[in-house]
This record gives sequence, C-alpha cells and structure tokens, in this order.
Amino acid sequence: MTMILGLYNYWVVIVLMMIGFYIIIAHGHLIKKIVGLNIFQTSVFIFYISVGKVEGATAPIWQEGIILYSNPLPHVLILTAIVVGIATTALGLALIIRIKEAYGSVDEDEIQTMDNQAMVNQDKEHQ
Amino acid sequence: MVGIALAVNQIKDMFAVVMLAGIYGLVSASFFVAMDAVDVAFTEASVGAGISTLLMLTTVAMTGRTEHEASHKPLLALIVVAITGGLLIYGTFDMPYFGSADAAVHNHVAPRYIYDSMKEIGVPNMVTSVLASYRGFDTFGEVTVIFTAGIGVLALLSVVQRPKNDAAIEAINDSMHEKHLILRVAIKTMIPFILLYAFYVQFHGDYGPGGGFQAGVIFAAAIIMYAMLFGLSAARRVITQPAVQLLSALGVLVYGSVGVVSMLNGGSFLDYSVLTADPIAGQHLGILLIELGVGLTVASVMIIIFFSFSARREYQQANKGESL
Amino acid sequence: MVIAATLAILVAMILAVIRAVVGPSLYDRILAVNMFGTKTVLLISLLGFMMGRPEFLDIAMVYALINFISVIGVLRLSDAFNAKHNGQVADLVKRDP
Amino acid sequence: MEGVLSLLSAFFLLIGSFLCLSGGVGILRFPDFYTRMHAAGVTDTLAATMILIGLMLQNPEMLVIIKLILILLMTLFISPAASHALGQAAALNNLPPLVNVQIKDLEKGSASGDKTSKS
Repeated sequence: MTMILGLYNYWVVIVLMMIGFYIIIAHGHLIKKIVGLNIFQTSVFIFYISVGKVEGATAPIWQEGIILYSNPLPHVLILTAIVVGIATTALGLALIIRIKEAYGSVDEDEIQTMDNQAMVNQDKEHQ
Repeated sequence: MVGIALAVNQIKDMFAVVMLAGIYGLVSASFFVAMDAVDVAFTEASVGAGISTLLMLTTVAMTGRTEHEASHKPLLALIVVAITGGLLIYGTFDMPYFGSADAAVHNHVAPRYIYDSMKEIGVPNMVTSVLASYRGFDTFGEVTVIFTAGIGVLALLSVVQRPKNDAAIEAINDSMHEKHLILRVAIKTMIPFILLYAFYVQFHGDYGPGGGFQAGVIFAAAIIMYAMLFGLSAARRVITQPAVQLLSALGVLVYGSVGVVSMLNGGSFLDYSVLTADPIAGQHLGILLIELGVGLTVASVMIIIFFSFSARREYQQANKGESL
Repeated sequence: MVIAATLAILVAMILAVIRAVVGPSLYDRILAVNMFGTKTVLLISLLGFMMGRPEFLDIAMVYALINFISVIGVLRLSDAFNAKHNGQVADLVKRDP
Repeated sequence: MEGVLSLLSAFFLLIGSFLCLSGGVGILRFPDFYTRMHAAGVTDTLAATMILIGLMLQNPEMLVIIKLILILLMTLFISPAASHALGQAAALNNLPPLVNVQIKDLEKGSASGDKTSKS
C-alpha cells in the first residue's frame, strides 16, 4: 500500500510519457507529432517537479520562520526547459509550414511516397 | 491529464487537438502550483497555455485541419510502447518515495542553495538565485539556444520580397477592424497595464515568483495581442523588424558582457560578487542585469517567431488570393 | 470552506473538459477552454490560500491575461478557418441530436 | 468581528462554488451553443467575483487584498469582452441558434434546461 501511494506519481508520469511516445510513432500527421512531443516533454517536467517536492515543505521563496522548502534545483532546470521547449516547438512548426509549401501535404506517408516517386523519376531521367 | 492525452490520440480534427493541448498546458500548470513550483507554473502558464497554442493554431490554419486515417497497423507501435512503459515502471520500484525528504536529490547541492543563498546572494527567491547566479552559465546556454531558435525560424519563414497586392491585405485588415471594434477598445485599454505588469514581473523576480523568462513572454504577449487585432503592419510600425532582431542579439550580449566585466574585475566568468565593493550588492546588480538580458532576448525572440509566422500567412494569403 | 470551493471548481473544470472533448462545434471548444481558464485562475488563488502563502496571486493574474490572449487569438484565426473550410465546418457546426 | 468576517467569507465562497457547479452543469447539458455560452459566461463572472470577495474577507494583509482586487477587475473586464467576441464570431460565421427546431427536440432541450436550473 505504501508502495502504491509512494510511487503512483511516477506511474502517471510514465503513462503520460508513453501516450506521447505512441502519438509520435503511430500517427502520420506532423502537427500531431509535435503535440505528442509536447505531451512527452510535459511528462518529463512533471517527473522533475515531483522529484523536487518535499512532504510538508513550501515553495522555495525565503520567508521568516519557514525552515522546510522544496528543492529549487529541479524548478530552475524545468523553467529554462519550458522556454527552450517553446522555441524548439516553434522551429518544428516552421519546418512543417515549409514542408507543406514544398509538398502540399503534412502527412508522413504521402511525403514518403512523393519522395520515392521523385527518386524514381530522377533515375529514369539519368537512364 | 491522462484522459486529455488519450483524447488527443483519438481526435482527428486538428483544431480540437490544439485546443486540448492548451487545456493540457493549463492543467499541468495547476499541478506545478500544487507541487510548490511557483516559478515553473508561472512560465508554463504564459508559455504552454498562451504562446504555444497560438503558434500551433497558426500552423494548423496554414496546413489544413483534418488528419487522414492511418494506413498502417499501429500494433507494432503499441508493442514498443508497452515494453518501454513496462521497463520504466519496473525502474520506479527503486525510486525513493514521493515527497520523502531524504531522497538523493535533496542531499547533494540543494541544501547549500536553500540555506546559504540568503547569506551569499541576498535574494529571497531561491529559484532566481540558483538560475542567475549559481547556475548562471547554464542559463547563458539556454538564452543562446533561444536566440538560435529565433534565427532558425527567421531563416525558415522570412519573406524576402514584399507581397505584391498590399491592398488585399489591407482590405482583410479593415474588415477585421470593423468586426472587432469592442475587442480593440478593450485591448487598447489593457495593453499599457500588461506592459507595466511585465516590468513588475521582471524586477520583482528577486522577491517573488517571476524573472526574465516570464516577463519576456508576457511582454511579447502584449505585442502579439496588438499585432493580432490591429494587423501585422500596424504592429511593425510600433516595433520594426530590424529593431527586434537587434534587441534579441542585445539581450545575449548584455548577459555575456556582464560575465566578461566580472572577469575583468578579477573574478571568474559570471561571478557577480566582484562587480561592486560589496559582494551582496554586486550579486544583486549582476542578477538584475542578466535578468534584463534574458528578458530582452526572450521577448524579442517570441515577437520574431510570431511575426514570421503571421507574415508568412499573410504572404500566402496575398499570393493565392484566398484566405488560408 | 476553501476546500469546498476548490472541490466545486475541480468538478466544474472536469465538466468543461468533457465539453471541450465532445463539443460539436469549434466555438463550443473555445468556450470550454475559456471557462477552463477562468476556473484555473480561481483554483490557483484558492490553492495559494490553502498552502498559506497567498503571495502567489501573481500567477493567477498571468493566467487571466494569457487566457484572454489565447481566446482572442483563437477567435481571430477561427475566422480564417471558416472562410476556407466552410464545407467542413458546416458539418461540424451542426447541433448534436 | 472575526467571527462575522469568517462567516461572511464562508457565505461568499459557498455561493461562488454553487455558481461554479451550476455553470459546469449548464455548459454540459444545454442544447445549443448560445445557451451554453450564456450559462458559462454569466456564472463565470459572478462565481469569480464571489470567490474572490470571499478570499478577500479571509486575509487581513493589504497587499494580498490589492492583488485580489486587481484580479477581480481584470476578470470583470476580460470575461464579458471574451464572451462578446465569442458570440459575435459564432453569429458572423453562421452558427445556427436553436430557434426553428422540431417540437420533440425542443421538449428534450427544455427538459434538460429545467433540470439544470433546479439542480
């Protein structure tokens, strides 16, 4: 029982992470892949933050008379990670827009077939 | 949260998926508040719920909103996911229990951050002192990453030549204006307060939750709001593109030069204690300056990203003669 | 009392999420997101009081602002949506029986 | 004085949470978008007001009260504007309101409406 109560937080994190992972590998739509990546990312954030939590402690902002604080280190790491995450997400979305302009599609499989087609055509031209 | 994630998996309409992602961001931010991570919640609130939803939505608007049925069987993916998940859960059995104070993470450098930072840095918000002072080098790297991402987006999406039919864009904007009269008045009144609030967050970061990252995003949000309702060209008249690009570089420069100045004063890179005669005052000054640098870079990179996205959209609209 | 209010807000949030997932039209979803955001503002203020450190109201303020911004942005973009995908939206917009 | 204040605060919080719940039920049970918007918009603003007033009465610190008042003002400012924008956008984009519907549908709709107002 104590094991379940003590670890359920991590299990939720793992379930979330796996859902994100599944979305990334099983879906063809590129924007959906980005959303899946975000879910994956958030699960890592949650993991870090729950590691930093101390039972009965409060937020790490110094105040007269409080001794027990949560660990500030994971907070720092995650804070910067969130902002970097949005920057990389924006970069990914920009790439998607360019792909859409170049191929007219954002579906992985369609792009693959188009690429193959182009390759075959090129080979024919060479011959 | 698991429910929302599952729903994201199922729904084919991309618009709904993006809205759910926004809600997901809100939920995770509430979770961070409950876990005492107020600074993180602050960031997630402004970034995850606001900006990223907007960017994704812009992309969806440009690429179409329906997803095709998957052509291949997802069974293999499911098996891979199940095996990985099982292994990870097996791994958690060795983890220290949630909330226990004697876990390994709490016994390495954290006690020094918690108990000595008031003496050494003199800033009540430990997250700020760790972010800006103890781990200033890391943060410098993060800022550079953000700057690089801004450059990348600019390189991918920037529109070189002016779109030919400016009149078409103007017409779209004019119709927007008539439609959103009430909103425009409301927003016009709010923007000064939002900007003021961004400055409060920027300079109050030493004492409460907040700091350069959050303030930058809030500042950018105000500009983005203006750009959305008054048209991109109006916003570009307020803040020109070269100015934003210059500012984003300036932020990194400010950060780096604080480090160099502290080196010249005889300390090591980003050691603020030597900036003034009194070490604690020096730390204060250093943290203030680098937070300013962070804020500048984050705000201008966010603005750059949004401007490039919507400029691209206008460009497409003008070229194809239809609203995409 | 604070706890009771928190519970009520949590229930309302769950209902809003259900509407966002089910919601037949685009605007239903936006409405649900908007309501969810307002509830989050309240929830965070209440949580601050429950933890005994009410200084954290700053976060609630940011939420109020950002929520507004995202609703505006969504609306602005949804206009563009409807102009193009009118056919598809007409299907989606239909009231559920 | 203390007792009166805490009683008042409890009263406001209770009203606020009741409004929250009814808004939640309304957004789920009402038949079409416009009625849902009505339910959500009205209860949201009032519930936020009530809960924030209730919290104000609980805390004696000046700074906290000022922050709460700021949040309250912002909510009062933002929430109607957002509701207006939402309704206008829906109307302009030809989302049909529930007017000319079959009697069967209407009965169903009003039945669920009645239930909500009573609960």
